[in-house]
Amino acid sequence: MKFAVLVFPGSNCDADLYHAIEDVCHENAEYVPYTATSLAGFDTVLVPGGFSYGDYLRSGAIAKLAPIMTAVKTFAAAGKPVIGICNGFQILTELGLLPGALLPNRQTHFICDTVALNVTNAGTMFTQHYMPNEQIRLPIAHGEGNYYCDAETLERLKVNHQIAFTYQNDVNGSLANIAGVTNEAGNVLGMMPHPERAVETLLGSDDGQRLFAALITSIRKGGQ
Amino acid sequence: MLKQPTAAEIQATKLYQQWGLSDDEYELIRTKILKRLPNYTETGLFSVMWSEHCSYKNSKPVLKKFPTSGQHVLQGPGEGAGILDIGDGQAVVFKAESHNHPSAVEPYEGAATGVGGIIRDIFSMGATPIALLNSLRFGELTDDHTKYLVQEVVAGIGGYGNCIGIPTVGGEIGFDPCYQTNLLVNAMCVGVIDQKDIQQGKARGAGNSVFYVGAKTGRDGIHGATFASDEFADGKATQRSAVQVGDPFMEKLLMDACLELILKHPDWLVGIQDMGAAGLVSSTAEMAEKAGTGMILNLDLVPQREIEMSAYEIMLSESQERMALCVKAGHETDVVALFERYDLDAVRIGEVTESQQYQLWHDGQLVADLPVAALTSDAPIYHKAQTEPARIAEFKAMAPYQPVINDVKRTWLDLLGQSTIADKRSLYSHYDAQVKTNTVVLPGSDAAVVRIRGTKKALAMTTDCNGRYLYLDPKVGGQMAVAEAARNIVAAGGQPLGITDCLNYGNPEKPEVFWEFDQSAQGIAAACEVFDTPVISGNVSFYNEFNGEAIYPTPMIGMVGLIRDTADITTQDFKSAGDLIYLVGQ
Amino acid sequence: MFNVRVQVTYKDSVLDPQGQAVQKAIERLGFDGVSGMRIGKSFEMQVAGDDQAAVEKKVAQICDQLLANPNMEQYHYDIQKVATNQ
Amino acid sequence: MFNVRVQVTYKDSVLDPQGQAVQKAIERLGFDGVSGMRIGKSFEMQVAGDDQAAVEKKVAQICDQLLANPNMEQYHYDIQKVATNQ
Ligand SMILES: Nc1ncnc2c1ncn2[C@@H]1O[C@H](COP(=O)(O)OP(=O)(O)O)[C@@H](O)[C@H]1O
Repeated sequence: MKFAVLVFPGSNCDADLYHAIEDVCHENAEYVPYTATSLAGFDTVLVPGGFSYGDYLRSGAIAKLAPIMTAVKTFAAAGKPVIGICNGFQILTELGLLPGALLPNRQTHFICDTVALNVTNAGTMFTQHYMPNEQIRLPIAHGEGNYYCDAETLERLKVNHQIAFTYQNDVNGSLANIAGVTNEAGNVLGMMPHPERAVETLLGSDDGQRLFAALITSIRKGGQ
Repeated sequence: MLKQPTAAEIQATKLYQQWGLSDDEYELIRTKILKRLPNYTETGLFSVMWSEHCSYKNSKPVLKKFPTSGQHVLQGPGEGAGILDIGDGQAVVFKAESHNHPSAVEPYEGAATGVGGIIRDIFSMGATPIALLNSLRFGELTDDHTKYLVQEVVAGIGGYGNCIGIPTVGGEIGFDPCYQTNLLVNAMCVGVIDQKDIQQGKARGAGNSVFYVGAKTGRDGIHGATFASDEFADGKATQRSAVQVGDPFMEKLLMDACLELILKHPDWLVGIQDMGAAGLVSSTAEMAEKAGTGMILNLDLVPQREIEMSAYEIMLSESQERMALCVKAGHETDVVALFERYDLDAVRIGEVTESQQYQLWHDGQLVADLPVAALTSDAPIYHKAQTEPARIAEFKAMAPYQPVINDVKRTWLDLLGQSTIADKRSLYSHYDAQVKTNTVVLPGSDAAVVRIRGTKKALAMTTDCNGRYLYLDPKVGGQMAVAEAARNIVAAGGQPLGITDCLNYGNPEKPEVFWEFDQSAQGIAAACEVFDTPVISGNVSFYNEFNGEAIYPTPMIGMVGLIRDTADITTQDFKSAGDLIYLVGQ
Repeated sequence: MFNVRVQVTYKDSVLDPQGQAVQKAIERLGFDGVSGMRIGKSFEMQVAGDDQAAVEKKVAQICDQLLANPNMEQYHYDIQKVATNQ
Repeated sequence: MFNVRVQVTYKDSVLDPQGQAVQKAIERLGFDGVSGMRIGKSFEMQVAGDDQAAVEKKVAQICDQLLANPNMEQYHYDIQKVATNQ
């Protein structure tokens, strides 16, 4: 199984994702530069955290224009799995693959912490190894993670079960404590917490590992 | 362009004094070194290269007291950063640097560019940066301006480190009225390297090319180095030079490109050096000096952000995110192509010569023609006068103080309520401490611990100092700073390996300040002998004064220790009820 | 050639915690009577061309595609012709 | 009551990394002829009072003390009186 790890100028969690896939999940990961135009041969696309283009202007705003993003759109439209983590989530919302937007944290500063989350929808291809409403702990590290969408969109997210993770407490001002959402089809996930930072007990938590394991299981089964 | 004063006008008007050169220094240049009048550009080059910041003219005799060798030392003081052997052909590289004065002018950018500068020192050695630490001092948290400074400095440190993707894993923050008008911002960076990849900032081999890479040059921070060596006074605000703005995104590209060049194409590269304080002149002159060569540079080729910059401005600019390279002749286009892939300027601005002469061309004219040594090793060394401050005798005459505690709980809570002692989570949680997924012990314990991926090893690291102890007794206080750092390393399960430092003091022209400097260096040196932790790098920051009031002597100690097996890592917190508690030591 | 100034602000329905923080800081400094603080971004640029309508169209496209995120932001712009032989 | 709009930008000599990044992005989007991009902050607020001169003075003080750092930034402001019975 082959995971594409996208690399934009300024990505900085790309290596962390790579290690999580290669060293912990023992699957193949490959870096794909932002200048590439094809994702042929990949089973999954991972959009990593970091500060693409310095997060200048708005986080994710400039990365959405990268050549590779056309291929990402096609890949997602074909129903194949795409995960955006932190800056990756911001990029996918800017690109329009996921609803809503990420505003600056309510505290108006960057926050690095490990926080408690609820698995709000344990039925997705990414979350099926968690129990419904299971409480897990994942690291966060972001300055613009305050999820926002209009009331109509929020209603749709709820009705369609697109809210994958919520914070147990108000962490950054996110609407409805939303920490991660999927697209309507359920094959694109965006989340602010970092599952790839929680795959080894040595580093404090391995709650993130089941997310990658779930994805691998789904792909083996040939989809959801 | 402004008309530049002639050499004779500079002599007559003593313009050089405004740039920090003394009459004696000017005369030394004129009568002994050049045996002619230095022109405008040359005078500017001398003024920065002979500043304390670049030449260590006041501190060198004292720094000599530090132990700098030992079984682990691969590179002691003298390069961008020091290097220690950690076994298996690997090494740890670290250094600390102060950015106190820029942070006073613009706290966010001052702190951010301090972080950016120390990162360049590490990757210019060929090392991959793995962690950042810092040491900060502010006035008491009671006034709004101090709160603003704290907020901005912390945001600046986080803004740079978070964006470039190097975890900020440790540090310390202290508050005392003596730092009210003179805050301290010291940053430390730790990197790892395979010993075979170690670089030096040397421009060897006549005919090899001198390259400029990274951001374009503007008028940022001109005279920043002499400005860093110039004490603050109320009236001086308007003369301050333009603030440098950091661009961590650019630095990430620069770091990745330089590391690719160093690690993948060692045959293309001869030497590499950061353009830090005193920018282009200090980096290139030092590279020539270390190699015993000369250099011809054409300043018209230097990428410039502003129009009509003079040679003086181009050479002294402290624009950030720039590096100087010495590239093997024949590989110029390879290097340009490599940097192009990162969207970075890489420009050949000159070449290495055999002459040991430093020659600058600008607008078709030879604007400087000096022996390299004149700018570097010929800088004067001063043995400053020392006097024990009167307060020390007063302290000695006092009876030992024995606190009377009536209500232990109250006293304990009062202590915990002190801003210096209180939990600092609300500040360090602004720093990404986990990016790169190697941080085993996060901020909040004694020393931070970062594992070395692919091995069982880990590194423990800490920064420590208590200026108040040094104010009371600089020698003992210096020993205590090293001892505290060593205790922190040991408490994390590490074996102390070596230290870096940022020596922050007042005006060295004052015999009392210089005495503090010398005494504390003796204390640090003695403690380093005992712990077998040589001093492998560091930095001196003088003139931390405001209207004649100096800060406490505050030599920040940054220590790194080795943990052979991650299974041996220990943390500070109590683990479970019923565990026994021991008190060890006196 | 035109001088173009764009201002991007959050939609009114979006909370602006930074604006609130600055407003509080203004109060702490002792200034009263300041309210409704909203923070936004401003952009200044030169756009080549002679035809004001064409430049306006270009600026609007740049705003829609890059400078503002319509999910949360709104923009407005000023365009001023610059004498070309200057 | 006055509507006040403040714009804070870097002084011309100061590096503007954001402006550079955005200008490059505009080029990548295929728009040509855009140059000299500089990004700044904008502040919108209401200031109570009847006396325009007094309000201007207050706004200038707020800018000097808080909104801009005179070591690296410049500012300018627009002030518009609002009909009070609105
Ligand atoms: N306090 C100190 N202790 C030990 N070494 C020092 C100290 N101050 C400076 N050095 C060493 O002197 C050399 C020059 O320092 P510096 O000019 O700060 O480096 P850079 O040129 O990278 O800015 C460095 O190798 C540094 O490690």
